[in-house]
Amino acid sequence: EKIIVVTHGQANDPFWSVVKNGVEEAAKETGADVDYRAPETFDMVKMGQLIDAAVNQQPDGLVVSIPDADALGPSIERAVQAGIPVISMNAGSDVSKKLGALLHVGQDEFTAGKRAGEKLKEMGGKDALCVNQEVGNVSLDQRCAGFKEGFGGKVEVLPTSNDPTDVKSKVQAALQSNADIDTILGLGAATVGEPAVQAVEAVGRGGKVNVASFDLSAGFLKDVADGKAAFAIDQQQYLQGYLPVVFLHMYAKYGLIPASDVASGPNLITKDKASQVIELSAKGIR
Amino acid sequence: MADKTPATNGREATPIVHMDKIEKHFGNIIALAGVSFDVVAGECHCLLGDNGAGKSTFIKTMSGVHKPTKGEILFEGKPMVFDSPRDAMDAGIATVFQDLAMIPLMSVTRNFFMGREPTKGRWPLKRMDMQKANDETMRAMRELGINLRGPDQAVGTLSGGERQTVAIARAVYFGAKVLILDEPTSALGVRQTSNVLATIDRVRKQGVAVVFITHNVRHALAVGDRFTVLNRGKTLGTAKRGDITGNELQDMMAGGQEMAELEGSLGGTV
Amino acid sequence: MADKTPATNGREATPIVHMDKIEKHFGNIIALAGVSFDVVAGECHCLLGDNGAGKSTFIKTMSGVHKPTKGEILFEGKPMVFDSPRDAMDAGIATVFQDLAMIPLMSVTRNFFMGREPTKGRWPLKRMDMQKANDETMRAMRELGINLRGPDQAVGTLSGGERQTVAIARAVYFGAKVLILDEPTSALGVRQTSNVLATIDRVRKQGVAVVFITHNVRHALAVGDRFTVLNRGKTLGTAKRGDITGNELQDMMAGGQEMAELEGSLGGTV
Amino acid sequence: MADVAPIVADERLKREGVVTTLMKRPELGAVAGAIAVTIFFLFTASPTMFTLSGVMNFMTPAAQLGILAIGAAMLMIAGEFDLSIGSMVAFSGLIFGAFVVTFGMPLVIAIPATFAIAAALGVLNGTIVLKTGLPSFIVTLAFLFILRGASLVGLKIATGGSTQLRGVRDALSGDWLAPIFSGNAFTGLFTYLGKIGVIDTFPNGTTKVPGIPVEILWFIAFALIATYVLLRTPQGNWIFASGGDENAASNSGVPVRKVKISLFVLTACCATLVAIITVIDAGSTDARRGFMKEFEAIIAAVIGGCLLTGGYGSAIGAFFGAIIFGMVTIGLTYTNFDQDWYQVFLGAMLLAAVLFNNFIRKRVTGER
Amino acid sequence: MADVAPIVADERLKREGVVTTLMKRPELGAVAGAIAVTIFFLFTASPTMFTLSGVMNFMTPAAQLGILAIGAAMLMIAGEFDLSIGSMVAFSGLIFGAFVVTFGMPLVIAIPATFAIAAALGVLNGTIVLKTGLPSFIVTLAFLFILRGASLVGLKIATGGSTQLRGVRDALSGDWLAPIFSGNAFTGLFTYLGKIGVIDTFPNGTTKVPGIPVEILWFIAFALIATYVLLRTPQGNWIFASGGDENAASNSGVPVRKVKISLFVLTACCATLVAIITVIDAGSTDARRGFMKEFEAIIAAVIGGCLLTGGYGSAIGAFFGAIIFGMVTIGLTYTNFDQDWYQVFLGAMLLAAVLFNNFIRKRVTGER
Ligand SMILES: Nc1ncnc2c1ncn2[C@@H]1O[C@H](COP(=O)(O)OP(=O)(O)OP(=O)(O)O)[C@@H](O)[C@H]1O
Ligand SMILES: Nc1ncnc2c1ncn2[C@@H]1O[C@H](COP(=O)(O)OP(=O)(O)OP(=O)(O)O)[C@@H](O)[C@H]1O
Ligand SMILES: [Mg+2]
Ligand SMILES: [Mg+2]
Repeated sequence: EKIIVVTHGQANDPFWSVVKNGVEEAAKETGADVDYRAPETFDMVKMGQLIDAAVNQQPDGLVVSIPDADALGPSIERAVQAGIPVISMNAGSDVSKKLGALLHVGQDEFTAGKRAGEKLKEMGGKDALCVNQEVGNVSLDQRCAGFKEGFGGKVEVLPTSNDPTDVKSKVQAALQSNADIDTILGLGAATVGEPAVQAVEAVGRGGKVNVASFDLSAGFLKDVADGKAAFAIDQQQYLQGYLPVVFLHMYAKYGLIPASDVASGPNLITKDKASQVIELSAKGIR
Repeated sequence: MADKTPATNGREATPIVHMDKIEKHFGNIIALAGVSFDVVAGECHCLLGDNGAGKSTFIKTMSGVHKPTKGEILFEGKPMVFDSPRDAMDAGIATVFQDLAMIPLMSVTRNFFMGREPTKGRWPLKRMDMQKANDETMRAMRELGINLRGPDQAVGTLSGGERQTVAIARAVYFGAKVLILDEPTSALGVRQTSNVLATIDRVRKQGVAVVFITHNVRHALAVGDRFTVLNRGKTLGTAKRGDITGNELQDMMAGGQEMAELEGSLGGTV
Repeated sequence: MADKTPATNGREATPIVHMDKIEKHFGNIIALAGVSFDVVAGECHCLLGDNGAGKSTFIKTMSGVHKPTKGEILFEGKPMVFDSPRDAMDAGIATVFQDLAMIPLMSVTRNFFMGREPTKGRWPLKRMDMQKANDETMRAMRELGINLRGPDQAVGTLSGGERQTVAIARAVYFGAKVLILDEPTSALGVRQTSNVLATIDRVRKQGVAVVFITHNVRHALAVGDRFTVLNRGKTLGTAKRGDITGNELQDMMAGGQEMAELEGSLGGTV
Repeated sequence: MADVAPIVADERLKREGVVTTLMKRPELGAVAGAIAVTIFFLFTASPTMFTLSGVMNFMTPAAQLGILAIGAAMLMIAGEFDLSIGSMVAFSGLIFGAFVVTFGMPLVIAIPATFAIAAALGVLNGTIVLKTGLPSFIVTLAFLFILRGASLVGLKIATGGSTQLRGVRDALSGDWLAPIFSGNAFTGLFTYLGKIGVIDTFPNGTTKVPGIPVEILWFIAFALIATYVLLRTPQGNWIFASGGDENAASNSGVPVRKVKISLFVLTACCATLVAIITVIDAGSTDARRGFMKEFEAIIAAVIGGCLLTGGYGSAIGAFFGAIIFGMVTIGLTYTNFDQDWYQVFLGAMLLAAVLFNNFIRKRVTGER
Repeated sequence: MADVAPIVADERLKREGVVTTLMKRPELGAVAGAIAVTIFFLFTASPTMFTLSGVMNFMTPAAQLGILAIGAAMLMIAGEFDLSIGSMVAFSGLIFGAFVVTFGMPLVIAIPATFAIAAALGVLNGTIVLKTGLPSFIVTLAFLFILRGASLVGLKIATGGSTQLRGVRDALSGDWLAPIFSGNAFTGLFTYLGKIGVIDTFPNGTTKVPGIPVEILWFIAFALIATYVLLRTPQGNWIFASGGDENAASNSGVPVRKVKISLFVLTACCATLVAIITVIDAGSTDARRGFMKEFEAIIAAVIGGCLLTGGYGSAIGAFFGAIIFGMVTIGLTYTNFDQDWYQVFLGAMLLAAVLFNNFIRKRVTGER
């Protein structure tokens, strides 16, 4: 039995590599032949073509993320037409049913961002930076948009590259030129969260600026545990990879499928929980 | 020879090209320091001079490659500014540059007709007439004594003389009113050289004005009607055919400096 | 002239370079179809022939640029394979290529010493001796009759003759045992030409073997000890100085084909 | 001079076969690479890759890339680069999307207007390069950033804050020009073929391949026209000459400036064509569209035999270069390897394809 | 021949000022660009940008980029490209991280071992390019993919599933070689300067700037050495010659192959140096390190006056090119511009910097 997973996240993206690890674990446990595919950059056109390629191979199940329902819709509908059971994950909870997917695992980036914003607002934040390492990647943009809504205060989006040195310098520059910044939200723990903590320390504002980040990395969790950072937002994306495969396996085998969507997050990892998950994170499970 | 300069005053015909007190500077380098020169239809005007005298720079201003820093160009009596070599060509001036101006990776035919390709058919099917272009190229080359293996050999793989012949044949083919030849025979064999000299003679008789640059006094004397000598960016003067001997000319071309003594048959002109 | 070939058999000295039945093909093009040639110390051996005869290809195999398709090269009596021009240079062969082998964007001095830069100081501070390099370059150029404005002018902005002189001066400077000159005087003025011919004479007397390619019969006769004529990739034969007249040589160089008739002083040799 | 030597068979030429003659053309090397890649996938990939729908599936991205690659190749032959192609795809997509969705224009106005803006940007690129004499690499690089940034800002303005503009498909439903720029051609024929069983159908009866995606037709047509222009027209001659040696070309009377500016316009228009096709097809556009496509286009052109230094290359080469690239990127998903290894395979296959092409050419044409 | 003409002042030369002579050098154009950018930020950016800590802040990424850019510039002068630099940063980082963390090697072994592996890859790159005659663009592009993919696979193996390898700092605590490759230099001096009030301190008494980040010192040292090699040694001459005209250089006796292979090794080693510095500093490495750095390095080299066609350029130019690029990317965060416009500004400033540089040079040196 063959299951194909097509997402919009590259295999070397820290977030998506965890999803992929979940997929592999499920494959091992179910014995299914599972392939993970993703375009090399955030590229909706290419992703549609990858879904088409998957449909051509007539798999017994298809798992997709849906960051752009317009662009991917026709390809997903084609899969459904071909009689392939489809489960959506991560992005696209709102359109999943309409396009004919069986169910959705995971939750919206927007909701997660909003949740983080609310929490940081609670912690007293008024003036925030949303550090985006890949501007134009819609799912990252949505995290910032959700954050803006939940936070309520002043939010500036700081575009950076994937390079930690670059991120650190830019965050440092932003902190130096604007003394009012009291909150930083990173959209990736290893690429943005860790250097942002370093930048805050470097300008001597440790303790005065709340740093939070999406996703987990061992380094950032350690910062959380040490009190240098506020919290990490975890979607438990391992489940977003693991569950759909298991569900599809069950569906193929016995026709069993949960009746409603599964929300895998958001889940805020704060100081008390951080040290427990460091090890798992270092292995690419959280 | 400065005293011989007035010799040209007696000419009647208005020159096709008249260059007046041309100066050309490259940054801080002064290549031409005020050179006047003219050429009339049906004559071959030789431009002579030592290495680095400024001959190539001068004819490049004439053919639109360089803009003169100072001075005026009169074409058929009217002041003219050539913005590009294409303008000069459209006016009927064709040039063999010393560096030949050819594209090594392209075939002989394509180089030959570069910029003025023969076409056939009508738009949108107007296309290069490759058959005609190939034939004309082979014919023109054979006339100058070069039997090419084929018209599609890349110019970069031709021998030095073959390549020079392509450039000459092209200029002769397109030189409607003025033909400028910058050391055209430098890489040519004896047979090809005599063909080129004969060609110069022929086109001159057809009424084309020829500007001929050479270091070979014998070649200059064989076809030249007038001789202008440049030295270090200035004119030393102009002489008519018959007013000057080969040895006098040779001395002037050497810029007045002494030559190394040679035994043997080189006692006379090099 | 085939009957004159044995004339060379009488020579005693073993040749420095002996090329035996060299063939060279480029894809489907046969440039050399079996050419044998040798040169001994202290002689100037002229290589003559029509355009495209294969002269440049031949000397390029001698100087390590091309590998022969067939045939053998003996250097000082021993079979030798040059993997690169650098090997040939290390063996003492210096060449002026027809295309000069210079880098237009680099200065005269840097081109002059390219590949064999003079250094001073010790590692790690071993560095180019620019002062010496500049002085030597200017001196070598002046000896051949070119007064450069400065040693740091880019070669690309030199006049054709100036550039050629750089290449010649460089080869003479480094030509320890064999000096190969491919049409070295083609772009030179009369004064520079006589300097180059005098230089050939001088180095030959110092025991260097000189291979001299030219299209100018008078130049060949002025300095040549032996004359080999190539035609369409084959040797027409070799003659000693004195065994052949200028007109005979000229006819052979034209490849036996007729030349265009010319009026005036060109009746004799071009 | 009258007695010109007659044309005789030249003893200085060896005979050579048709194969050799053909293989000397730059484009035919790329064909060898394409064949090698095909053979590789025939052995390793799921057989569905070479079914009709599989072929359409990898030809679609190849076609989109190829349209850009052919434009890039022509510009490279003329000795210049355009690094702004990828950003131009995003920018044109935004302009086009805004015209259609925000201003509600019909295609017959929106498309020419988008092309006009793209062409103007092409002229701007070209003019800056030629007037200043700066390398086109750096000038178009600046436009890579500027246009990418402008797309982001423009999208936010057009959508009121999002980086994704949706609703193009709805806005265009029923527009008579849409079938030329989107969807599939020959759908009628394919449905018929499906009915009579010549091509596969889904269980519900629709054909697996509804038709030929229009970009493939555009791609083929463009490759043919570009090849014709390059090889058979004076303009083609000028393109090669401009790239081979700008000075020599200009000294021989080639209007180098006009040639280069036209080609900058061409690359901008190629990007716009791809933008229009993908925006209509996807029904949306976002700020990441066309990301890195400039490099992929240059890669495809180089695989197809273009020299980075200009003066050499072919449109057909770029055509096959794009197919090789498309086949490798999509084809790998038909095989059973782990996605983690994807890039290793991609790199290895690219190298293998060009090495093979090179090896074949050297074998066939003899040394050098 | 004895009576050689004497050297006389040449009447064919106009006098020219020192400024003109200086401005003719390619590197000094880049200085003009750097000055223009500085002036721009002096007026628009928060004054903290040009405090000591602000300068260190933008010089750190500039230095990391610059080390790559100088290597890339030297290779470009020799007429070749290395597109694998960025992936090489990730790959060397992985190798180094694995040596230190997984195998527990001390730096004195791990560093030479990492460099050895990088050098071997450089030799491989160079050999393939030279043996096959394929363009280096395409060969190193293949390695761009291969090394990037290999880093991912290697990281997953080394960590058991994560794309981030951490624990480098712990593994190295106390290693005597670490201060040469990480952290800050002259900390003692800076603490002293802080005490006597010459430089700013935080309320708790520590200096705002603990020292000079070592990469800046490496960067400066490397720029000086590279400049010395290029301008003052035979090897420098060979580099220019190889890029100016490979055939002519080889015909004049330059060992072109050796030169090029050495430079491929150099770029690989530059990438490794950057990898080691950043891995020790960050304490971790991940699969995305060095992403796109190859292009940034080439951009910096081109801003600094390198020609893409080879044969022209300078190390000092690349030095300032990297500073310009670093200053612009980081500097824009110090300004009040809406960060959505970031890329637009980045592009515009790059263009402005090179245009200014070009304008100045043309003004000073006269036409042409
Ligand atoms: N682009 C340039 N930049 C700087 N100097 C130049 C440039 N072009 C020519 N020169 C200089 O101007 C002088 C005249 O050069 P030109 O090529 O006109 O000489 P020429 O008379 O043709 O010499 P030759 O007989 O050797 O061809 C030379 O000394 C040369 O160095
Ligand atoms: N790389 C090459 N590829 C193909 N053909 C070549 C190549 N090099 C030379 N040839 C051909 O070989 C023949 C001999 O060329 P070569 O340059 O040796 O002639 P040459 O005797 O030096 O002529 P010239 O006096 O004109 O310089 C020419 O017909 C040329 O077209
Ligand atoms: Mg000249
Ligand atoms: Mg020759």
